[in-house]
Amino acid sequence: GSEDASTTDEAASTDGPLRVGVSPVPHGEILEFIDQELAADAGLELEVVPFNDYVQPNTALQDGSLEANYFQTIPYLENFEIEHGGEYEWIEAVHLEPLGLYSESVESVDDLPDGATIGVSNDPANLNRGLQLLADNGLITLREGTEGQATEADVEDNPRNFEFAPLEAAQLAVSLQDTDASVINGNYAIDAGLSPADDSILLEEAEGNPNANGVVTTPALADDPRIATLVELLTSDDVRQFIEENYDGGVLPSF
Amino acid sequence: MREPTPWDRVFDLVSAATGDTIYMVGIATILAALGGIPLGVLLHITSPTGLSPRPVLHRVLGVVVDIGRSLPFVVLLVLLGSVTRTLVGTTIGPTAVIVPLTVGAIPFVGRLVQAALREVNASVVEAAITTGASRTRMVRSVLLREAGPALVAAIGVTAVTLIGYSAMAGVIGGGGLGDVAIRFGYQRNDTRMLWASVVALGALAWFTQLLFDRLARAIDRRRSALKI
Amino acid sequence: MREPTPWDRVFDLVSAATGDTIYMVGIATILAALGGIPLGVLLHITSPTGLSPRPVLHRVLGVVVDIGRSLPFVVLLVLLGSVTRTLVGTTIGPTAVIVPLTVGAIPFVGRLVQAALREVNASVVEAAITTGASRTRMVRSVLLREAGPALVAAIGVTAVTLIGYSAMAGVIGGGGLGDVAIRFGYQRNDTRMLWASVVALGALAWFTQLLFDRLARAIDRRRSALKI
Amino acid sequence: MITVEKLTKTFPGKKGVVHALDGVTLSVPESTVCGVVGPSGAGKSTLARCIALLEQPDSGSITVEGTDLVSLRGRDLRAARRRIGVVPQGDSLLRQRTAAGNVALPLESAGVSPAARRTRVVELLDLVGLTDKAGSYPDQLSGGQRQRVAVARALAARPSVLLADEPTSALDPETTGSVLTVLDRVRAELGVTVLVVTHDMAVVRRICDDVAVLADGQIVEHGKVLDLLTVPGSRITASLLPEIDQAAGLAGSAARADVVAEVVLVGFAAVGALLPEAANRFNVELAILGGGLTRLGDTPVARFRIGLTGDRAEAALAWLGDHEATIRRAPQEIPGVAA
Amino acid sequence: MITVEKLTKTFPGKKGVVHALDGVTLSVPESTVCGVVGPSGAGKSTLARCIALLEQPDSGSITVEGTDLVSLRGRDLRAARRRIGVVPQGDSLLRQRTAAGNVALPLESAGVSPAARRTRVVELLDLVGLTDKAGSYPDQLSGGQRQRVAVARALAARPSVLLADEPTSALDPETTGSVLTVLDRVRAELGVTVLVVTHDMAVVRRICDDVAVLADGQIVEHGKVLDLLTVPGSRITASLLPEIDQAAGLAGSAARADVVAEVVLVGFAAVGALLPEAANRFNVELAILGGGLTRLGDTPVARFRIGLTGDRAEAALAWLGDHEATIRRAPQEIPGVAA
Ligand SMILES: Nc1ncnc2c1ncn2[C@@H]1O[C@H](COP(=O)(O)OP(=O)(O)OP(=O)(O)O)[C@@H](O)[C@H]1O
Ligand SMILES: Nc1ncnc2c1ncn2[C@@H]1O[C@H](COP(=O)(O)OP(=O)(O)OP(=O)(O)O)[C@@H](O)[C@H]1O
Ligand SMILES: [Mg+2]
Ligand SMILES: [Mg+2]
Repeated sequence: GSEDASTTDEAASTDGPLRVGVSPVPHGEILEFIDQELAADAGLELEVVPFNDYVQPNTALQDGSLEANYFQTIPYLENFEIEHGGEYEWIEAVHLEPLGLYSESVESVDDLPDGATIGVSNDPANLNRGLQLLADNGLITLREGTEGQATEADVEDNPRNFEFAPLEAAQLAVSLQDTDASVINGNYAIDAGLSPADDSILLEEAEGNPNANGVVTTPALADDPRIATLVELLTSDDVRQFIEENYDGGVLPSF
Repeated sequence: MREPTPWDRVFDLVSAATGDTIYMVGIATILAALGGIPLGVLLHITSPTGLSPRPVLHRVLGVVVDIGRSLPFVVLLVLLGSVTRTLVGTTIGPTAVIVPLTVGAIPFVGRLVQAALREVNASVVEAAITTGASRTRMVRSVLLREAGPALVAAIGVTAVTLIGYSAMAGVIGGGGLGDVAIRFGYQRNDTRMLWASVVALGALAWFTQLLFDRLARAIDRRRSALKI
Repeated sequence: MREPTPWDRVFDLVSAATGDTIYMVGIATILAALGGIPLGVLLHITSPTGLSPRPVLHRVLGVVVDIGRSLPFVVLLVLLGSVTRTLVGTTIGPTAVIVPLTVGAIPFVGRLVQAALREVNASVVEAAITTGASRTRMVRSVLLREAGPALVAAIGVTAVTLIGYSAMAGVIGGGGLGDVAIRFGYQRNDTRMLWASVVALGALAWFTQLLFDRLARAIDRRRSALKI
Repeated sequence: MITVEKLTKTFPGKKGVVHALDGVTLSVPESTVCGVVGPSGAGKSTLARCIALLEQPDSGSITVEGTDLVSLRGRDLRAARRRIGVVPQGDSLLRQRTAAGNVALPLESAGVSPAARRTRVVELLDLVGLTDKAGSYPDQLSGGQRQRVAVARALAARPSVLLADEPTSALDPETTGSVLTVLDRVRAELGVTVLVVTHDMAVVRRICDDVAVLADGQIVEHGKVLDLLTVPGSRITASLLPEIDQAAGLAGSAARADVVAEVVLVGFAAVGALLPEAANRFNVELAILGGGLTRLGDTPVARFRIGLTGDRAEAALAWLGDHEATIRRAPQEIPGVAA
Repeated sequence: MITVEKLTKTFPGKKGVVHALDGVTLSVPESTVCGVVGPSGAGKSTLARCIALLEQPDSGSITVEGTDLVSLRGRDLRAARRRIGVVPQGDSLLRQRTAAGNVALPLESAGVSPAARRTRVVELLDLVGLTDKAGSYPDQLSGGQRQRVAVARALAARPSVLLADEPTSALDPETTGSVLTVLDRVRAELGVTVLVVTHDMAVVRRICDDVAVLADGQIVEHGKVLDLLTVPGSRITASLLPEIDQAAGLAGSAARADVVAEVVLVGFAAVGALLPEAANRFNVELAILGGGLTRLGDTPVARFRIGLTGDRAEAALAWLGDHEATIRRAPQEIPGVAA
């Protein structure tokens, strides 16, 4: 390490276990699978640190408490760099949790009443994605220049006067009956007993979707062999099989 | 780096959120007091040192209360989902927040009330008992009255704790200052929003505490020791 | 629907998480007591009814304390980021959680301690003052000793509140029972995990409360009123 | 009527158990005032607290007006409590209620209407001389004022039995007098049975019909106050009668006297004129060396130490003995000591 | 030496301010015991609390051993407090400390070593007769035991000034006697200046050199106890001397007497033999209608109400007046009332 104490990656170790910050679901579960089934054979010592938060895994990476994280999308990372600063290195996309619009009261978007309440995630990444999904389907338009960081305040054109209820991502599925429709992450939809393929009334395109979740590290560690090993394992067939078996379409491999 | 949020927008958001917080915390505090004081009384009088010990009831109550106090907000939220829906018709929004907030605060108030009642002077309680007062009267006219200032302090502690706790309202779209601080100040790293909401939170908490301090002192008929 | 988590895995996870919670809450409670009791003493003695009123100091302390109590956990986390790193070398994991947990609990303990000290009998305090006791002795040998049982109760309330509050540990990868309940029970809708962790949380809270109740009663030299 | 039988009460202590009450049997007939006296720590308060059901006795029975108190529960117990007024030893006022509020408490317990309550409270505060302190809180009252509030409170619901534990300990003689008058009146007018724990012999002299002496948890003497006066060696007599001071100087006068004796005189005639008459009749010099005159209830009682000098000193003393005086011959003081 | 000058203290009350002390000037010389008496609510405790610096007076000065207390702050104030022992009225023991722990508190404040502390505590508890209660907590003690602990605590650090507010109010006469002996001894042996608030005239008689009578916040009488006896119309005399009971029956004897008078006799000779001698010398019938003999400090003092019957009754009375007796003629009782 450098003598300069202000160097942000000073504490990041170049040996020892690879500490990876993750969101618990599904990222954490995928890494746990790797840790238990694959890591030893690949000579990788892994430490999975689950975060119930979307800021800390980045700041912890920046301050050297982690060597990598796996919870975010490229748009989120870009936006995070603008808002919080810091230097990050996107390594590889792993999976997509296709967002879908679900409803208990209507069968299709067209049936949504005027002034319907639509539940959206309250974290910046998923909120932006959810609004984008609605915009892509022509339900609303978003203000110019808000790409990647749109909030409900950035809705420009809202012909059907939808009301947006920002809720915690996991809460969206739980409180589906209290909204007319909600934009829900694939994994949470599945855990709530919804099938993204059958039950959604709108679903994100998997192909060409920029919102794949991937591995991020700092520039200093970009060439760390352990990270290369991790990425190799994450994009292995074993993981693909694990994802397909466990997430029923709520999580799609992006490799 | 992004443009800072204009001050007038900061002001609008924070003042709306302050209103939400006051609404949620205010009602939750009142309800928590209404529920927590009887609960605390029950905990106290059934305890081994209470007016009419009921070991089994006391233990059962204790277990329920302690589980209630130890549950994370979102877990409470999930467990109370259907209750909340029955009571307020929805599980989202500021009004829905009040339910788990209150349910979480009731056992908390209960324990504080129990602790306050435990401090009531035994001689005074005994003197009242000799008047042949019924249990209800003992509780209302003696225990609660003698512990009055301590009870007000306990409710004050609860109110301020709920102000901090109400940040969890964001989970179900309840808004409020804590949610603004988290979503804008923290997640978006919007320093203006962060500090504005922190200042508003602090001011609200400080004012609440001041109010309850004053109230406790106003109803206290005891003299305080001299100053040295 | 997915297969339910096998019981042995539930057990492993929950028992590991219980260990984490005990670790985090245990240390945070001790540190909060160590910091909160002096703070509460200061709040009490500088108050208008205290031993040596210092209105300005009291007000400044009050503001700091109340802001501290009203801040959402993650905001505290951010504000304390560099402190945490300096103290424990990392900002993540159970040890790092202890810092914001403690800092959040200190003002809470402070207010509870202040409330407990306010209940110490004025005549007794005055009698001690006439012995020419120094302020330090007044605090240590008189105020804290006379309020002993109430202080133990206050620390007990804090410990149980921290058990619930430590669910926030998940934000920085601290783990623990609350985090398990949220991640598995809430986010994954895993009923077994939910209930297992809720039971563990409740048991821990109940046991903690019992411990502090017993301790408070054990050190209390006053008699309690008769039963009716 | 209060009947206490074989009452024992022990407290756990560091050095073995403390026998606060050790087989106490006592009965206080209807409308009488029984004083309980005895040294500090004798068990007086414990006895009063047991009868007030503030202490669970280890064994023994307590009957008040024919009801066995120990077995009562719930509503019956509370009803029994309402018939027993209690003035506890030490501070016992609700500190968050005014003097008036404290006095009102038993009335509230008894379900008296607010209007009747107010009237009664005013009446009681007047009785104990605290009309102008009705709105004061205990912490704004002096020690004696607080004690009078406690007395008023105990009397509020017109109990038929009153247990008063040192009800005048914080009062000056004058205020004590007026409080005793109040107690005496409730006994006389309402037939209240009173058990009063006190260390003040003036209280016993003024209002007690009976007196019981407790020592180490046991009753060592018990009976009608006037009867006890003539019991030889009675401890209570010694303290009920005027003190005889062993003043060093007076011992000199005693040494000069031919005969020194203590005389106890009971009743109007005896107290009035017996001594000077004896002096005149036998032409002896009679010096009063100590003692004095007091009153037990309405009966004047005197105890004097007298020194008789003269040829017929012995005859004078014998004459006194024949005329309603109880004589106890004192051992003559040793002159050497009497410098 | 305690000097209090023009001390006033008011408390806010519902019905205007309460003048608890209204220009009190008092001084207690070195090594004397000054009693403060007066009716309940007179301001006695307020005075003691002001001198103990437990109450901030509205105006006036308080000087103890030459130091103006009111102006003291911080370390000096605490040092001054350590020289002043205080027995507050009512309960004041730390309830979470044993009797021994309570007595040790002033020693801790004074920085006495643990070993010396233990010795002194044992000594003090022995002095107040509570050796076997050393390890008991206040709630395990009787009222009188608690009071004795408070006395022991006040004496622990060998103060040079002692303020005792009703130190024997919960004690029986015997225990009172032993506590007074303790106070008397510290005065005699250590030269402690004592201010004792009391309602018990026996305390004044036993140990007070001076006495001050407070009423409504003002000192209405003040002086040496023995001097006050001969001041005409002195209130304190009335209560210090044996009571003269207006027993209805004795009024009958009074009616039969030619002359009825109160005589106060001070000193050995007078008390000893003056009355019988007068009866003999003037051949009058002398009936003692009331009063008695007591002791102020070491001096015997008597007050009798006498009835003289005989031709030379007036002459006898005059003779008494000439021979060290203070005579106050009593208005003859109206016979009609004296049935
Ligand atoms: N709760 C208790 N625990 C232990 N000992 C106790 C308790 N209460 C009383 N005692 C002891 O029992 C004895 C009798 O106490 P009690 O209060 O009846 O005395 P008392 O006659 O009222 O004395 P006093 O005149 O001093 O009030 C005392 O020695 C006292 O120390
Ligand atoms: N804190 C207070 N607030 C209001 N009035 C008070 C306060 N303290 C004392 N008083 C009043 O001041 C007067 C004097 O009280 P103090 O306690 O000095 O009387 P005391 O002579 O000691 O009487 P006692 O013999 O009954 O103890 C009383 O009328 C009392 O009601
Ligand atoms: Mg007693
Ligand atoms: Mg007083």
